Order: sequence, then structure tokens, then C-alpha cells
Amino acid sequence: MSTSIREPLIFDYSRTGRGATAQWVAEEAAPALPAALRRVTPPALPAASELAVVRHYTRLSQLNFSIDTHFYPLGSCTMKYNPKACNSAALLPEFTGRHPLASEKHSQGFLRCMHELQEMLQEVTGMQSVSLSPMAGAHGEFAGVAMIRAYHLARGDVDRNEIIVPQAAHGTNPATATMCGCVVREISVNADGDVNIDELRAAVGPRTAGIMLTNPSTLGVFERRIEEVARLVHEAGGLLYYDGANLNAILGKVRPGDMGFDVIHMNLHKTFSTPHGGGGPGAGAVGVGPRLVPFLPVPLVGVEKRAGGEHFRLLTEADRPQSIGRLTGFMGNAGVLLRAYVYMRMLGREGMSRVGEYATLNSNYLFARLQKAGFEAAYPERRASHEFILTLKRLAAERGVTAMDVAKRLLDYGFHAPTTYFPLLVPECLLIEPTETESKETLDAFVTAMSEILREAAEKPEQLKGAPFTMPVRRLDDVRAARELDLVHR
Amino acid sequence: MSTSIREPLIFDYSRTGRGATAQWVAEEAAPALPAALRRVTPPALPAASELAVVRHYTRLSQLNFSIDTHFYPLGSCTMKYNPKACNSAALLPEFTGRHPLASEKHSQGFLRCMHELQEMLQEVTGMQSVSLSPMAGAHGEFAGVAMIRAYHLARGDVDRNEIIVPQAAHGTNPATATMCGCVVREISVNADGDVNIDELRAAVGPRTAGIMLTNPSTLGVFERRIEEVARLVHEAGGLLYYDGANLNAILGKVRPGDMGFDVIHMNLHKTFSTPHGGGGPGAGAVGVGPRLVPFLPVPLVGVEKRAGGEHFRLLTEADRPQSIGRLTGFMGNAGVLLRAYVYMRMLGREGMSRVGEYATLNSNYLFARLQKAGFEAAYPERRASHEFILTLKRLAAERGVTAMDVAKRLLDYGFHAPTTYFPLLVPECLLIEPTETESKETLDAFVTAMSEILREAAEKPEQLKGAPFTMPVRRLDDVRAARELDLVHR
Amino acid sequence: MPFIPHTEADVSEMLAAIGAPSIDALFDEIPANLRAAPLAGIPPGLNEMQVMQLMRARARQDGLPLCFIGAGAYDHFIPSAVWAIVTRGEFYSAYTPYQAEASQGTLQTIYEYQSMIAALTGMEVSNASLYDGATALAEAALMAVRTNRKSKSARILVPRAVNPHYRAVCASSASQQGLKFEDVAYDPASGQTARSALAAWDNEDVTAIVIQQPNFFGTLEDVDALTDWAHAKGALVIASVNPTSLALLKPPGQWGTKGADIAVGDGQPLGCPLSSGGPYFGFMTTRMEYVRQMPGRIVGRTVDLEGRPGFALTLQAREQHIRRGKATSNICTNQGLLMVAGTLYTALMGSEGLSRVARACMARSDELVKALTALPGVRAAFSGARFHEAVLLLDRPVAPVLQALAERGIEGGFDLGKHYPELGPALLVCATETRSTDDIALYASTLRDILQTARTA
Amino acid sequence: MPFIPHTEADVSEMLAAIGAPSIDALFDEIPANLRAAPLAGIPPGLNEMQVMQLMRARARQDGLPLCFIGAGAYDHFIPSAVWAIVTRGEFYSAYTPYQAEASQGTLQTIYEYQSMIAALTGMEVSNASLYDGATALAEAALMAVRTNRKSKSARILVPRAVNPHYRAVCASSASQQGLKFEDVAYDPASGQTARSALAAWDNEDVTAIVIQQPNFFGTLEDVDALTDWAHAKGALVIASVNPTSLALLKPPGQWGTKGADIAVGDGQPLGCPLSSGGPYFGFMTTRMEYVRQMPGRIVGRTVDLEGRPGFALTLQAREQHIRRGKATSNICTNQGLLMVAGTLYTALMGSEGLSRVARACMARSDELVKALTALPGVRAAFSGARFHEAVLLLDRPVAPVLQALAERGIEGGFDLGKHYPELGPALLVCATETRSTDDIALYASTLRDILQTARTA
Ligand SMILES: Cc1ncc(COP(=O)(O)O)c(C=O)c1O
Ligand SMILES: Cc1ncc(COP(=O)(O)O)c(C=O)c1O
Repeated sequence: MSTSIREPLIFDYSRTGRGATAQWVAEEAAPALPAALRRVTPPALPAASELAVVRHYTRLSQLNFSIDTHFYPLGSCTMKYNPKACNSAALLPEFTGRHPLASEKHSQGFLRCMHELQEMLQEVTGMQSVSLSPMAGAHGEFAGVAMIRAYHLARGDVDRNEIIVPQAAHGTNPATATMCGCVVREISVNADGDVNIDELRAAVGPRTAGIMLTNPSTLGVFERRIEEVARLVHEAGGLLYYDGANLNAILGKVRPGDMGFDVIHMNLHKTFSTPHGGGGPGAGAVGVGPRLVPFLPVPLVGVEKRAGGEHFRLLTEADRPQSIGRLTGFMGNAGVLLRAYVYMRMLGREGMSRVGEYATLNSNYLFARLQKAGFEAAYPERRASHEFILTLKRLAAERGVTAMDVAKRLLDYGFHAPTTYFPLLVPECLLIEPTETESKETLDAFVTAMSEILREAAEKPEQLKGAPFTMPVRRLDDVRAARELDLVHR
Repeated sequence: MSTSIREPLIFDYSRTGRGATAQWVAEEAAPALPAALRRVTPPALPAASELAVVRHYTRLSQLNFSIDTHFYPLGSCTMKYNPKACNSAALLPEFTGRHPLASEKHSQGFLRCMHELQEMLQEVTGMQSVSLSPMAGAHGEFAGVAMIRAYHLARGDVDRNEIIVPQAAHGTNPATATMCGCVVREISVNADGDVNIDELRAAVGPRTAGIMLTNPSTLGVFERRIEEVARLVHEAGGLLYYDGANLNAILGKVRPGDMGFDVIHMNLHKTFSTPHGGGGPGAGAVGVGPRLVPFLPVPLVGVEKRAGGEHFRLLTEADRPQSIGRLTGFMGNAGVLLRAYVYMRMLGREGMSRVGEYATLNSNYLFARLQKAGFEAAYPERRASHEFILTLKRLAAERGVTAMDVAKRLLDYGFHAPTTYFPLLVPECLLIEPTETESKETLDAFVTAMSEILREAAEKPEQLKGAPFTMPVRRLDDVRAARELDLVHR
Repeated sequence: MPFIPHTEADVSEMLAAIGAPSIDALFDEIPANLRAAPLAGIPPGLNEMQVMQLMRARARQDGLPLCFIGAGAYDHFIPSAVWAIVTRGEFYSAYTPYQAEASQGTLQTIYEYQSMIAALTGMEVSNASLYDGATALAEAALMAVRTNRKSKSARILVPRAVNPHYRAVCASSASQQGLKFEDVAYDPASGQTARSALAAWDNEDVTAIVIQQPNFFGTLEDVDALTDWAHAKGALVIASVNPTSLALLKPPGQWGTKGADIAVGDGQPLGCPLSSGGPYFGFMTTRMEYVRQMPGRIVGRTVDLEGRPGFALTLQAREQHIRRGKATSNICTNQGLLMVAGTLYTALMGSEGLSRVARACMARSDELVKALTALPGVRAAFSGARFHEAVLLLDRPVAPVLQALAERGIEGGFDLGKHYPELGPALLVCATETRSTDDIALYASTLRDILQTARTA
Repeated sequence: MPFIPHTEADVSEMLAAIGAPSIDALFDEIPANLRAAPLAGIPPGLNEMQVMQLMRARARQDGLPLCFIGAGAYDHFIPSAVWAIVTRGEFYSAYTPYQAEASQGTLQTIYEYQSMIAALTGMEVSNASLYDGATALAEAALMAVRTNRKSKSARILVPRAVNPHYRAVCASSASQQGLKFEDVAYDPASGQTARSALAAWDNEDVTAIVIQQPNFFGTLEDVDALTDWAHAKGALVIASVNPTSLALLKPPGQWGTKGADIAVGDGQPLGCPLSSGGPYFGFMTTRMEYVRQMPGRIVGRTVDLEGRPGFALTLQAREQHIRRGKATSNICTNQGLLMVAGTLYTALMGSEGLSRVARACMARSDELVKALTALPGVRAAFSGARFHEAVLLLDRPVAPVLQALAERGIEGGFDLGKHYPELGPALLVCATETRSTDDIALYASTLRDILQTARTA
């Protein structure tokens, strides 16, 4: 006897003559527009009351899982708690009201934060200099590879356009290489999760621009021969790119700069806990070792000693003639950067290394317990880093229950699904990253749910195909979505 | 195959040694406390992480219906949209940071708002003077009746301690009379919803302190003989109290002062759209006609012309020697008052009278449609005011389906229930108040749901007893709650 | 039409369904002579942009002075999480949880609140909030009279060291029902309410005594002695307490041999911003045996049709909507949303967090008193142990000094002259964990300047 | 341990379950010589109170000057409802909606966003956002090259009247793939990009042309002529537009005979605060026939197992997580939350609200230009019709004037000297609906003062 209440489209609340009229500024006699430039029919936007808009989007929001409501063991995504203080600070009226082109006089407070952020990120990565302007991880990758290319070009080394990428890499790595006009060379990964050094040795050469790695890798294990990798690539004249999406694993424990990397992007929206906002915004600051400093994207925040203290200003192309240039309209996702800054200041020195420690503790604990509960590890011989991979290939073969089925069923148990089918090379995989902000009880409850699902898979596997059952919708028809494209309301 | 996820108590997230440590200020060497005054065992408060607290209360919040998520046709409660601007303005840091005892120098902005609010409330009620300090409707009632008593006492009329209250009155009216040391005399209401004038005539006399009325009454109809009522009470030496909970019905249409009332409280958390907060806070400003001005509770906001403009200050007992005194620690729910002020400024003159008009339109429309759908009106001959009463006595007698059953089933349809079993004199009643901020479509959807329920009542009445089915809990055992008192977690 | 969604088409269809020719016709039962004229005294409406610009200008006018006033409202740091969640629409715009099944969020929060406040005060049961600390005290007095059936005098002893605003509220409200509030003197040296001051009532019928801890001067009372005195003579003990201080101080439930009977206070320090005095929330706890005399809403845990746990309002027979003229109080709307803030704040702080705040308050105010009494012309009034406030005596009238401080952006304290003229020029100052050593130094140097200038002028 | 809930007991139990002696042992696969030293360069942690005090002090340092800068970021009023809902945890702290069933809120919001942006631009389909307006333009250029298979030159014409920062981003990013961006001059009298300026390419292969409306000078381009010129020669048209202006201006979908092919812009004016330049969001719309070349996420409406409507990410084969090195772009994380803000803002404003804002912007900036050009030494640079910005020419260097204005609390505009030296001392000014007549008068009188003082000095 259930009555299902669905939320219609905002357009369904729309009626001609209606509006959130408290938002209507007075009619003004504006200068006349040339007739040819005028819009004739008004855009078909919703005409809804303020209550309807508020109610509609409040109700829509409730249809989401989120960190604030659910455990989100989403591998490679570092879905940790986003402290509310970071949001409050970034939304202080002087910060939200500051125009990106404001005078230096009205910018010293903000720029000081940004300068300190640059320095803190240098410290945690072991890099020499940092630019904050990239707006997400992939954007940081772009900056990084563009710098690598600029470096080679500046040395007259014009033919280096190959980027080596391990098989398990995140899709943005090869995509970025292409965006930078490079050619991607994939190398495989050993059964133990480490890069195949022989293939690497064969791959490097005079066309090698560099290699993109994340360490711990997206397989959830630490690349043990990283020093050898670095040596090989460097000896071949290439540079090393560190995809910092997994920095959470090693914060305060190892520094990419010390491992031999020449450039890194950081996902501040992962490691430094800025919210993911249902898809963004992020911030993909890039850090570089000595070779790449001149090429950093502008603007950077510089400091000068002046009478009366330090004075901060934005450095532009004029200050940095070898820069790869400008990657954003202004200086990147400043509001995200402020959130990361606040987070880092709250954590401080000790807090920073605790991140790596407890993220790794949680991950290894969950790894151990899930294996004990009957799940198969993709790399059973290895330590988990901040994340680990289970493979359900046996379950799929024996009971027809796939990683997707398990993921969907977890939603019914009140847990967001782990990352599924990534990395692509592990069949029927679940990539699980609990992060350090979740408690042992939550992890235990997750193990219980996973065990229940395993039991269900044994007892009534066909039913799992129907999961989820308790979400606002059942499983969606993706094929139809792509075939009968319905992308806008008409 | 549903898995029900329940939210445990915050205490279940608690572990010794845990805490939201970002909130821990540094340990300080405080002066030693005398041993006898020291606490020995720390209070058993939850020791939970910040994420656990955020997640727990976010999830709890989602278990609520609210204006921002649901239509709330709750009679006598005026659950209208609470504009977000009111909240933003009241939470400006200078307002939230202002100490109630701050100097006049740092108070002119706030006090100007409060003074203008006093004046606007005078204008809409037709009263001569307003005090903002009562913190809710009942508190305003207390102020009003206390002023009536003070008025009589000041005239040496010491025996007037009877308060006349119509049968249909809200419970706070008689309770307030008692709180003021008065005796309550109930008078009945005619079948047409108007007060029984003969009983009133019989009730008034030399002991009559006053009468408490709300008009439109809690029966949802306008007291047509209000002028006669006023004359009778005044001739008997009593005063007229207007319970302003229903002011929304007549805003801009009739003014209590013009009807002959001597004192009124307003529920700013109803008519003036401050949020109800799941039970409060409210603001119950009182307005008075000429006879009661000297007795208003302090503090009031006064204004003086000074060189350089108007200067505002709080008037206290020293300025108002006949005042009934102070009813609140400071000056009432200032933050609620600010929200009401902002709301009134946004509505302005025209907006104010539209409130009464459209609240009445919505109510009469719903009244007409529900009657057509087969529901029985308690006062079918009368115009609805901003609210109206249905009686389900026939349904209860014929099918055993009560007002409570219908109310609970409405929850399944995504509508908050109307007020049930109030006023007490109408059997199996639903008191329905849609307010002006709801759209015709919402009202239509409500009619559809009510019609569905009527159909269900005809077809499977016993099933309705089990409603609701889709809420976080089924119907709760109130008897057990009162018998086996479990009021705190141990 | 701000906040009204009706189109012209809607209006005509609706009028047709009603069978009325116009909206105006819906008011035809109102006598024509009563119909209001246009509201000339209300200014025309503003759009949201205009109103926010206006409010920002008003706010700017008041500024954010550096504040050392306490006197019943305390400037504590509030974690961002508190109001981020309190203002969620589901808490902010919900009604009183009469429909329990659709209000489990609010109900469970109240249950948790009751548990936390009971734990803090060391008492057995709590209600779901009252208006503020002052009205909570008045309600406690009324409750004491209902509860203490043996006492007939309705006489409540109230130390003069109790917050004078609270005393005023008791006088203007509870005395309507014939309660008699009688003053008890404080010791001019210590600032405490001495046991000896009660001697006058040793042989009198007393219904209850109020004990405020810390008292209005910030001084700590000898709560055990006062409590035992009262209980020995059959009087009830009403504790009026600062919730922050309870992290360190013996809770009312443990005062004396038997513990206080009713504990009340203002919950403002637990997550409510100063906000010009409200909204805050009053709390009240008592013994289980007195719960039926308690005013205000109470939530209980129970089970649903399927036996699953759930929460509901309970003991409603105490309340006005059921018992009407015989209810324990007329209170209906309470301070629900602030109760949510208090719950969130307390849950975030926990016992350790709260005691650190309390200790920091003591340390900071001690620092403040030391810094100010080091100035010529300023000395401490009382010798008793303090929590986070203190009375200072100046060598000249207080009001002009406070005004000079305000001109320089400092709210220097609360002038006690009106309520305690016998003290001479006395100033109540406060520092919480939010005031830094720099803030205190700035106050001290500014005050030195002002005192000096005045002296040399 | 801030944001880490582990108790000591938890840690030991967990280590026992793992079978590791210590947390440190979990790092035993990391070569010992690589282990990091303590992070001496990071200051000790602050509690939330301290960090908020710090941030408030930093914010105060920057203040809230009266701002007349536009140049790509516009100070519009944002209704309170927008951020009250955007910051709800369910939007704020959710991940990308890969698990559609647990993300219908975000997915439906994106679908509604796509619908609104398509309606505003008059185009058929929209993606779910890109980083910002500048990167959206660079992506549009890349998309044009992929789409316009007939053209081999990868040559994109970009008027100099296009935002110079956008041009810089195109140069530093899209040129990595060999795109050639070529400048088109503006008419020095009107400030428009004249059809005649394109003559040089009349017989050249051109892949696409960018048309910014209004252009960087605030001047309105003759979009029909430019569009038809491009289409006539087989070039695509990329529109770069200000969304507010689209309430009044002909949308890209209707430019010329066939309409623009791709429309991009920065969504900042739709509900995103200035915030030092971000986060904003880039939008992109196009024709249905080009949708498979579009970068970024796209949401489609579909049905679930039971046939009920629902929403899901679609056409993912364009994206990096599927197509890797052959994806349309490397973009992954986009500006989701700002897209939510844009959707809320646009839904609240509606077409009428937005066009009122646009008209108010025009009226205010016209007033500003009149007030400033009435001063001696200030004149308008261009004659073309404007939206809400204008170029002013001063009789002296711009930088010191701007600095003097800043000293007096006014951000006077954007100095064009660096990007358009040929204009001489030129200043780009802007006024939106948020600037009042009083604000403009204050700017004018302050500028008069400054110009006069300098003159007499
Ligand atoms: C390993 C890895 N690299 C790169 C990225 C790309 O980061 P972004 O989504 O911020 O562009 C991600 C995030 O999804 C990632 O997990
Ligand atoms: C008719 C009537 N009078 C008085 C009150 C009491 O107001 P409050 O709840 O604000 O004390 C109410 C509200 O419930 C009411 O509906």
C-alpha cells in the first residue's frame, strides 16, 4: 500500500505570469538596443514561485547520496569529510565579494592565503614551486604535460612527444597526453601490481617526453621500484609526472619530489578535502621540481618584502616569460583553494601525516576483513595503500553476480558503491577507498552489508540483478538513454 | 527485498577518546576551583567525530516534513513559505554578533529596524503602540491579559478577574488566563460558528476583566457580530483581547483595532512568515489601544530627534513606570523579529493586503473543491476565512475511518496532515489552512489525494487504520510512550 | 506578487470553482464599515536585492565592536557545522512535531537534547525547551509551588545575586499567580550568598529557594550549604545555571546531600549567537517524580505498530492544548530551532570540548581581571572564586567610561549602577574563550588612556 | 585528531585484524630511504575557532570596496535561496553521479540545467559544464576542428575584441594540438569587429570564427553579418556570450541565417559570487548533430526497470574514462556545484527576472558612462551600442588613477593598457543592477577629486 511520490521537472511548476517576483528588480528604461540584435521570443525558462523553486531543489537534493549522509568508499575519489569551517571561511563576504581583478590594496588578505597555500603544497609534495591555477585534476595534468613539452622544446629537444602511461592509469592521463598533442604509449603492469620494468625499458628512448604515474598506483599498491622507474626515464631524457589523485595515501609519509618526480598535480578536492559538489568544482594545483619552474602556468602569487611587511601580488607572463601561459580566465578556482587552505591550516603539520596513516589503516583493515568475509583480493600479496581492489570474477563466473550487481545492492544497504570496473585491467573489480575520516564502526557495518550481499548472491543471485530496490528509481536503461537522446526539456 | 536503514542515537556514535577535536580549544591553566564546587564525573555527553555529528543530524533532518519539502495545510498554524532572505539578513554577522546590552552607539542599525517594525505592526493592526518582547503567541497572550489586569487594578477595579473565552478557543487562551491568576468563563458557539451572544450577555458583569477572541475564529469563520460583542464587553467594563494567530486571514482587510479590540498579540511566526523551526522560536508582539499603552511590557524601542538624525534607545521601567514589567531576559526573540521585519519590507503596503486576499482565495477554493469531492463541511453555510473545518463524523460512524486515519494516510501521499481534533467542539475534524504561498496545482493535487483516500475509505477502510506505510516509522504507540516513560538515553 | 504564485488564469478558475465574482466578495461576511483603508503607514515593497542592501547598511552601522559584556549572554565560538545544519529547511521550516511519523527528525533530536541536558545538569528528566533562562526560572518557581504541596506560603527566596533581569521576569510573571519572591542579601566582601543571610527564614515556611551558579557577579556560590539548608526545612531547590560552567562545576543534581529539585538556565552559550538577546532557549530539568508538574513539551521513546523504536510527544496531558485552563503552563511554541543548535553544539563539543571551553573562559577572564585591576582606579569588588565574569569597581562613574570605550570600538561591560547602586561605580566584565590576549591588552590600554585623559582633563 | 575518529582501542583492534604491529608497518613496502621527514614547513594545526579568526582577519584586510570592474566577472545580486540550497550537504558533498540511482538529485538538476542553458542560448543541446568561460572557448575551438571535417587548416579566427584572457587560454591550451588562432582587428571608432576586417580571409580556409557578444569592450557585435560570412565559406561559428545579456539579445542559435554552431560562455553571472575568479562554470551548447563531438558530461532522461522516468549520464563514450586517449577532452571533474547555483539562479529569475536584471545593468552602466564622461579628461572610446561595459579614455595614465581610487575604497575598472596599448590610457568600466545611483555619484565625485588634485598638484 505504498504511494510513490516523484519529483517533477522544474518546468512543470512553471505557468505564464508566475515568477519569484521578490527577485525582480525594478523595470528600467534602458538604452534601446539595435533591432537586429534584440531577442524576439523570451527564453523558455521556468516561471515558478520562489517556494516552488526552493521546494523542488530541496527535494531533489534529498534524492542524492553524499558524504554528509552516507559512507562513500569510492576508490580513487577520496570521499572524506568536508569540514564545514572550510565552507564558512570561503564564503566570508569579503572573499565572495572580491573581484578577481581587484587592486593589490584590496587583495593582500586573500593573496597571503594563496601564497601560504603554495608553500604548504610545496612542502607536502617536496616540490620546488607550485601554481594554483588548474581547476581540476585533469587540468593540472594538462599543465604538467604542457610544461614537460615546453621543457623539451626549450632545450631544442623537439621530437619528444611520447608519454608513457601504465595500463592501469586513470583515463585522464592518456586523454591529457592527447590534449597536449602527444602520443600515448601504454606499458603493462605485472601480476603483483608493479609496472613491468622490461616494457618500460623497451619503451623509453629519444622520443620519450615523460611518464605519467600515480603512486600508490590506481591498483591500490605502492610502486616499489619507483626509484628504478625514475632512473630509467630520466636517463632516457624523459621527465616524471606524478598524478596526485592518490596523495592521500602518502601524505606526510613519502614525498613525490623525493621519489624523483619532476611534476605533480594534486587533487585538492580529494586529498585536501574540498567538497566534490556532485561533480565539481575541484582544484588541480601543480607542483614542479627545479627543471620545470620557469614553465609554470600563470598567474602565480609572488611576495616582496616591503617596508611595513610582506606585499603579495600576482605574477604574470611579464614576470615569467617562459611560462606555458594562462590556463584559466582568472586564477583558478579560488574559492576551492581557500577551502583547501583552511583545511591544511586546521590539520597542521601533525594532522597532515596522520592523514596518510589513518587512511592506510582504514584501508588495510577493510581489506583484511573483507578477505576474511570471503571476497577475493586482486593483489592478495600486497599491502593495501589507502585503497584496494577486490575482484568478483569468481562470483560472476559461478553465480552470475557482477561487480555492478553488488554495487547496486550496496545502495539498498545505505552505502554508496565503491568504484566499479576501474582500473579496467582487473575483471569485475571493486576499488574501495574508505578514507581516514570514517570510523571503525562504519567500516564494520560495511563489512556486514558486504557479507549479507555475499549470502544473497549464494541464495538468490537472480534477485541481486534487480537491485537497487529502495532508491528513488530502479536500475536505469543506459542503452535507451544513449539511443533515444532526451537531453533537454521541450 | 527492502532493507530498512534506521538512524541510531548520537550516543551510539560515541566512544571514549573520540571527539570533534577541531572544536577543542587549547588546554588552559585555569584558576583552581574550590574542591567542593568541582564536578567529579564528566557529563555523559556524546564523544563523536565531526563527521558523525554532521551525518547524523543531516540524516535526522531528512526524516522531517517541512515547508521546504511539503505542503503543510495545518490549520491555525499558517505554514507559509519562509523567504530565505529573511534568514540571510538576520544572520548578518553584525546582527548575530550584537550583544543585547551593547551601547547605543553600536545599536542604531538594529534598533531602527525594531522601531520601524513596531510602527508597521501598529499600522496593520490599527493599534496605538506595540511591544516586541513576547517570545511566542502564548507569551503575548500573557502580556495582554496581564495588561488588562493592570489596567483594572490601576483604576482601583480590583475584583475583575474573569476572562471570557469561547468554547472553540485555542488552549493557550484559557491557560493564559490561569497563568495570570484569572478565572476562565467559557461561552458556547452557535451552530453557525458565531459566538452565542446570549451567553455572552449573561456572562459579562462587574467581575469581567475581558474576553479573548480570535477573529476569524478558530472555526475558520468571521465573527459577524463582533461589534456587538465589543459593545457588550466594553459596556460591562471589560476589555477585548484579540488572539492574532489568525491575522493572516484579514491582513490589509480589517484591523483588530477598528473592530474594537483593546489588545492583540501577533504570531510573527505565522502571519509574518518567520520559520517555525520544528516547534519554535516564535515572536508574539503585543499591540494595544489607548487604554493599555502605559502598561506595555518593557523594553520598547523609543526614538528621539537629535542633531544628525533620529536616535533610538530602549525604553525601560524608568521610562514606563506603569509597565507590567519585563517578560524576557533581554528584549525577546530579536532574530525572529528581524526576519519578520525583512518579510514586511519585502511585501510592503500592497503585498500586505494581498496576503489576506490570496490566503482567503486559496482556502475558499480548497473548501469548495473538497466539499464537491464528498467531504462534509462543519459550517457549510459560511464563507471560509483563511482556513476551514471538515468533519468526518459520518465517515467515522459509517466506515470507522477517523480524522486521525485520514491525516496519517495523507502523509503517504506526500502531504502534511491538517490540524486534527482542534477545535475540540467539532467531532472528527480537520482544520485546513493552505496559506497564500501555495499554488493552485498544489491545492489540486491535495484534493486528488483526499479523494483517493475517500475511495480507499470506502473500499478498504480497515487498511487506512494502518497508515502511514511509507514514513520512517508506522503509527506510534502513544500509550506506551506515556506509561513507560523513556525520556532520556542512559 | 512576492511569495504568491497565482496567475490571473488561476484566480479566475478558482473564483469560478468557488462561485464568487471576485476575491473581494470572499470578505462579504465582514461588516462593510470595518473594512480597512489602504495601509498608508507601510512603505512600498522592496525586492530582495534592495532589502539585503538595506539590511547590510543597517548592520554595518552597528559594526562588530570588541565585546566584554556577559551578564547573561556569552560570546562563544560556534562551530560552522551547527548553523549549517540548523538552517536546513527540514529543521528550519518544520512545524511542531505533532504528526510524529512525519517528524522523527525533530523528535529524535529533542530526545537526544533531553538526554544531553539531563546529563549536563545531573538531573533525571528534561523538557524540550522554554523561551529563555529568565522565563524558565519563573516557570520553575510556579512548578515548585505546584510540586511542594506541603508548603502553603508560595514564598520563593531569591538571592539578590541572581540575574536582576531574571528576578524582574519572575516578578512580572509568576507573581500574577500570587507567588511571593523575597530577596536574600549577598555578602559584600565575597559576593556570595552566605548561609547566614538565610537566617531570617530559618523558622518561616519557604516553598523554594533559587540558587544561581555562578551568580550574576560571576562568583561561585556555596551550593551545598544552601541546598542542604533548604531541604532541611522542606523547601525545594531551584538551580539556575550556566551550561558551559557545568563541564567543570558540580551539577545541580549533586548539590548538597539530595541534589537540586529543578534546574533551569539559558541555553544560549550552547551554540546560539548573541543576536541582540534572542532567540535563545531556556532549559529545564527535574527529578522523574516531578515530571508531571513540568511545563513544556516532552518527547518519549516508544515503538510503532511493527515494534520498531520511534519518538513521540508524550505526557501531553500537562499541556494547554489538552488540559487548557488547568495546564502546567500556557507555553505552546517554544524555542525548537535553538534547541537543535544546542544539541548540535553539545554533540560536537562533548564533555572534553566543553570543559576546555569552560577552562579557557576562566583563564581568559582571570587574565582580563588581572589586566584591568592593574590600572590605577580599578579594583575587584569581590573575593569569592569566579567562573568567567567579575565585578570591577571604578574610581569614577561608569557610564561615561563605557561610552568612551564604545567610541573606540570596545563594549567594556555591563554597568551595575541601576541594579546594585550600593556597590558604587561597578562594572561587570566578561571574557570567554573567544577573547585573545591581544584583545585583553587592547581593552586594558584603551581603558588606561580613557582613565588618564579624564584625570588630566 | 581533527577529522579522524579513531580511538586507541580502535587502532589496536584494527591492527590486530590486519596482523600488523603498528600503523607504521603498513608502509613497509615503501623504500626506507624515501620516507619523509616531518613536514617542518607546515605550521602547527589550528582549531576551528583559531582558523576562523585568522580568516576573518584576512578577509577584513581586503574589505569590500565599491567595485566597477567587470572584464569577465560581474557583480550581480544572488538571491539567498541559491546558496542556502547549493550548500546543502546532499549537493555539496556528493560525488559525480556515476551511480545514477543514488544521484537522481544531481542528475535531474543537470538535465534541468541543460534545458535552461539550451533555452538561453537558443541551441539544441548542452553539456553539464566545463571549467570556465575561457576553457570552454578553447574546448569549443578543439570541437570545431573535430566537427568541421571539411576544413583542414585548423585555423580559428579570433577577434581582438574577444576577452584577452580567453585568447590567452586558447593559445596556451588548444594550440598544443596544432590549432592556429588568428587575430581579427576591431574598428577603432565603433569598437566592433567589422565585416571588412575579415576580408583577408575571404579566400582562405577557415575552420571556425569566434564571435563574442557583447565583446570585451562591452560593445555589441553585428553577429548576423559575421555569422553569415563564416557559414558562407564553410567555417563554423563559435559564440562566446554573456548569459545575462541573452535575456535581451538575440541568442546564438538565431544568429544570421543558420545560427551559431557552438555557444560557450562563463556562467558566473548566473548565481556565482565573484570569489576572486572562481569557482565559476563554463557552459557549452551546440546542435544535436554535433553532440558526439561535445566535451564534458551530458545527462539524458531515460526509464528504469519499471519504466519510470529517471536520469543518467549518457554518451559516455565521448569521455576519458571510457575512450581514454581518444576522448573528446580530458575533462573529468567539472564545476558541478556552480552548475547547481546557475540552475537555481536561473529558475528563480525566469525570463522576466533575468531580462529585468539585464535592462537594469544597461541602464546603470549608461548612467555610469554619462557621469564619468561628464568629467573633464574622461571620454568614451567607442561609438557602438553597448551592453553593460564601456571603454573610457583618460587624459593621463590609468594605473595611478586606479590606485588613488583604490585608496579611497573604489575599484574603478580594468586598465586596458597591457592588452590594448594602441588605445592609450584606456579603462574598462562596468555597472550592474547592484550599483546604485548613489554609488555612481560617489565614483564620479571621487574621480573628479583625483583628476583635479593631480592636475593642480
Ligand atoms: C587517478 C586519478 N587521476 C586523475 C583524476 C582526474 O582528476 P579530476 O577529476 O579532478 O580532473 C582522477 C579523478 O577522478 C583520478 O582518480
Ligand atoms: C489560535 C491560536 N492562538 C494562540 C496560539 C499560541 O501561539 P504560540 O504557539 O506562538 O504560543 C496559537 C498557535 O498555536 C494559535 O493557533
